[in-house]
Amino acid sequence: MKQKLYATLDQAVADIPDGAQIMFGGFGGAGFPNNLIQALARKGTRNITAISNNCGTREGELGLMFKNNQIKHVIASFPGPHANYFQERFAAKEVTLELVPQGILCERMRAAGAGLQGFYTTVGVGTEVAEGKEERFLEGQRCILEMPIHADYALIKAHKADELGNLTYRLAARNFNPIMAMAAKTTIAEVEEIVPVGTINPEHVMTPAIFVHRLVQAKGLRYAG
Amino acid sequence: MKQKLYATLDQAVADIPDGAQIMFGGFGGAGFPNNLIQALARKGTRNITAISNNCGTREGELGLMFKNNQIKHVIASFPGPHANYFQERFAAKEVTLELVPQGILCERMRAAGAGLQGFYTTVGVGTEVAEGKEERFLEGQRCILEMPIHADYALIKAHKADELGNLTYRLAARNFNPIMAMAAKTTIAEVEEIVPVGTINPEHVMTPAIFVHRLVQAKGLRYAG
Amino acid sequence: MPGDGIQERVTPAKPRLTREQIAQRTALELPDGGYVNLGWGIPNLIADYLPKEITVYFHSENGILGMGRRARPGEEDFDQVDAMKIPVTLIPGASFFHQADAHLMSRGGHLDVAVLGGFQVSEKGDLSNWKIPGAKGSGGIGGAMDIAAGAKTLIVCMEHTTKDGAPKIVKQCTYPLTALTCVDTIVTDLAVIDVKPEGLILREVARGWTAEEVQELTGAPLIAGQRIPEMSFA
Amino acid sequence: MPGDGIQERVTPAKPRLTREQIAQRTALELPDGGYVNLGWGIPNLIADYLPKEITVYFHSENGILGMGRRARPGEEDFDQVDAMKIPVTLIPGASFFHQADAHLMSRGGHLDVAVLGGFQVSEKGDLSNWKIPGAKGSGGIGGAMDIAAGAKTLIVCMEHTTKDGAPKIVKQCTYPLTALTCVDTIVTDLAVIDVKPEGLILREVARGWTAEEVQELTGAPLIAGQRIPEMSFA
Repeated sequence: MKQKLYATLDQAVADIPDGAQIMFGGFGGAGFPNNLIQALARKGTRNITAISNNCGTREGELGLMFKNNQIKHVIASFPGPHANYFQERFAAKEVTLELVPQGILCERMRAAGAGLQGFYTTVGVGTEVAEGKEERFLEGQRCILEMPIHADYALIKAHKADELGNLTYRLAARNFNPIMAMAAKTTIAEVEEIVPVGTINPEHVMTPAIFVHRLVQAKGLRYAG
Repeated sequence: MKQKLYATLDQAVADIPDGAQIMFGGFGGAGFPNNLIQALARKGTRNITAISNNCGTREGELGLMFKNNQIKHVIASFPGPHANYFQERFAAKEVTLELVPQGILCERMRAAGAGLQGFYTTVGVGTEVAEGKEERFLEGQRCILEMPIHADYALIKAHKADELGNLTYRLAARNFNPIMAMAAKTTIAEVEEIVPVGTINPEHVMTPAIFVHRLVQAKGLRYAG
Repeated sequence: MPGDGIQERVTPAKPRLTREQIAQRTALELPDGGYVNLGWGIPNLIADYLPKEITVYFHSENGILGMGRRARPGEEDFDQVDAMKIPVTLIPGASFFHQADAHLMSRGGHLDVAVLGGFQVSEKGDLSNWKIPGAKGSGGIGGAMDIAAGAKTLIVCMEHTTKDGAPKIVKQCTYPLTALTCVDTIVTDLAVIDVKPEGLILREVARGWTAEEVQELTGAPLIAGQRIPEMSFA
Repeated sequence: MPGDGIQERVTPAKPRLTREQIAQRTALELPDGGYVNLGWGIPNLIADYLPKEITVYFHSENGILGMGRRARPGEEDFDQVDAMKIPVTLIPGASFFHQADAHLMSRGGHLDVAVLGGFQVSEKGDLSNWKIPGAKGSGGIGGAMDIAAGAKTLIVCMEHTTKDGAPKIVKQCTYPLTALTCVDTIVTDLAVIDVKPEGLILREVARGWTAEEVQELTGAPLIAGQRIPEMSFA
């Protein structure tokens, strides 16, 4: 049986090729796969399309990827005022950006995970977000068509995992991680603790193992902003 | 502050009018709001549009509603071979039926809860389910447009609740209940146990209180089929 | 009479409400037992002014319902932050969930009230609050568009005019839009205004200000009754 | 030679595989560590024939991953039932979730293998498995359409012919459809057949049957190599 547990962070990201489309979990300093991001920096994968709520905090979180010029396109909701490496690359036109409302970012990723081919929403109607998108009336409301966002890889952060890949998250560190785990072809989770199979209550599993393809244990490395 | 806790089952359903569109949780004998269904039978609400995976097991579960001729239209995935009261009414054309694939039933309810106005899916393409529905190609695949299913009320069953309405479910009794709770204007939950506020771990809440409008404690009453 | 006693011309020196007072006034709009999201800026000050006798369940779009006060030094847990990255406490009965569910609550009409900051509000209730034209950088949307589209009641808190004195309540928004016809009530440093199908209803004015003075600083017509009450704080 | 030794005409009396043998043969198609959904009918017998050395995580569309064997008398918990309403056990590492997530797993391509029963399969891999034309009652779809649309690999287990001897593998389905071009492999009481872009590939035949005999009972052309192996059970 294929093992999901990887010995090192570098092994867990070793096959991520140039040009990959990658989701990165985390919000507000919580639930970021910082250790995997550092491994991806060491690996040096380039021309990444990144899907992430924000674009890092200085060198922290996704910031390192922009500092190293590894990302060519971002789909994000709120790049952020402290994402200075992103903002420099963006101003220099070295990175392109698609801005997406935060909830619609979640739904577009979930649609990919759920095998849906698009959905209609009132969010963004009449705004820049609607530009170039199909618009129509449904249920008496002006709506735009939003398409799924797929990914080759999702890099996520969880609190505990069993060796099968069942995950739990701490507090608000859950955020985007369970959604991204559903949406990517290959989900790689860094977790603080690996626990024996059978010790996570089946009712309390937050990401079932079916969505997790690689696991690696890693502690610490938080950027408080 | 408005109290969610009702003293009796009958009070909890007392205002459900004739013609209401109502979701009923439960699957395979688990997680059915049987006590609320009996209260609704006593109340005698008629011309109900029911949204439910199945149509009861003889007199059990939703069966009582069909026996009493309280339902005029059903949106269901699998009415079931033991739903004899439904099948009789259906054969006599006293009840109409919209058959929906089970996962699409979930997604259409979720879309209502999530404020989405419709979605595209490959499920049902080329089948009876696609009849009368818009079809188009998206992401290189033949898709049909599916619309949200809203409801005036959801009758659901949970295991524990605090008085604010945070819910947990036992094992596979979760099934449709959390989705229906999101999709209805008024969600009424029968629960086996009411626990003090603060005793459910915030990480283990399965339906957050925002989705629950009425609570009533009720034990027992299971139809094993 | 409150609000109509002073008739002299508006001058820049005439005192307006502070940001904290705008927050304090807005706090009174929140219903007991309501589920409420507070956006960045002035709205984020509101929780401090909640009347003691009511309980409000604060929603954070990163996946918390039932936020309490901010964490004190030493009690911070950086896995328990609000949408502004600030460590918060919980009240009893709180819950955590993923972001798809968090925004489902916003967009799906489950929040009783959302309070957002604003750059411009139009007389139809259109809101611009995410990007200033010509500003440097990428800008960012965050959860505002989902919240504006979905909340049962949307309140916008903002100063009545820009620093240059230009009205922020306008006939048509000229800044990039957040959502169309979404605003229900505007609370500013000069007035409380309800957006209704018939137009902008001036509900209250700040102490020392008249309806006419407020109208002069407003870019769209206000509908004012005979006597406009003074903005109340309790 | 296995599978080509018998040349006489097919007669009704000639032994075919039992339903249990179809299940036993299909069990060999399941990958170690795979996530698998088993439908009603013959597929539901497969779990009993899983080779000892492999672990499969069985998915139930009512919200379980990691189902074990059925509960024995006395250990039933009626809150822990499978999609057929039958109380089941769990294996270590199981999890529960709501039905939207359960079907997301099916439809979103997360299941490695799904095994469904079938009334008809066309040469293009279209499946009919939910309604017999003219049958009494409402019929019911259940999870089959989501599963058929989404599984990475879809296996159909069924008898090769109807009770009247009519082929169930056909050029075009005449029964109400479940999904188009969804079937990858068909396991019957006579053969294992792969559905490929070039046509139906006869991979194995039941002991005592020839490719020609199987073809006679099949409503669409089979592509058969020189020597077709006998259906294996280990």
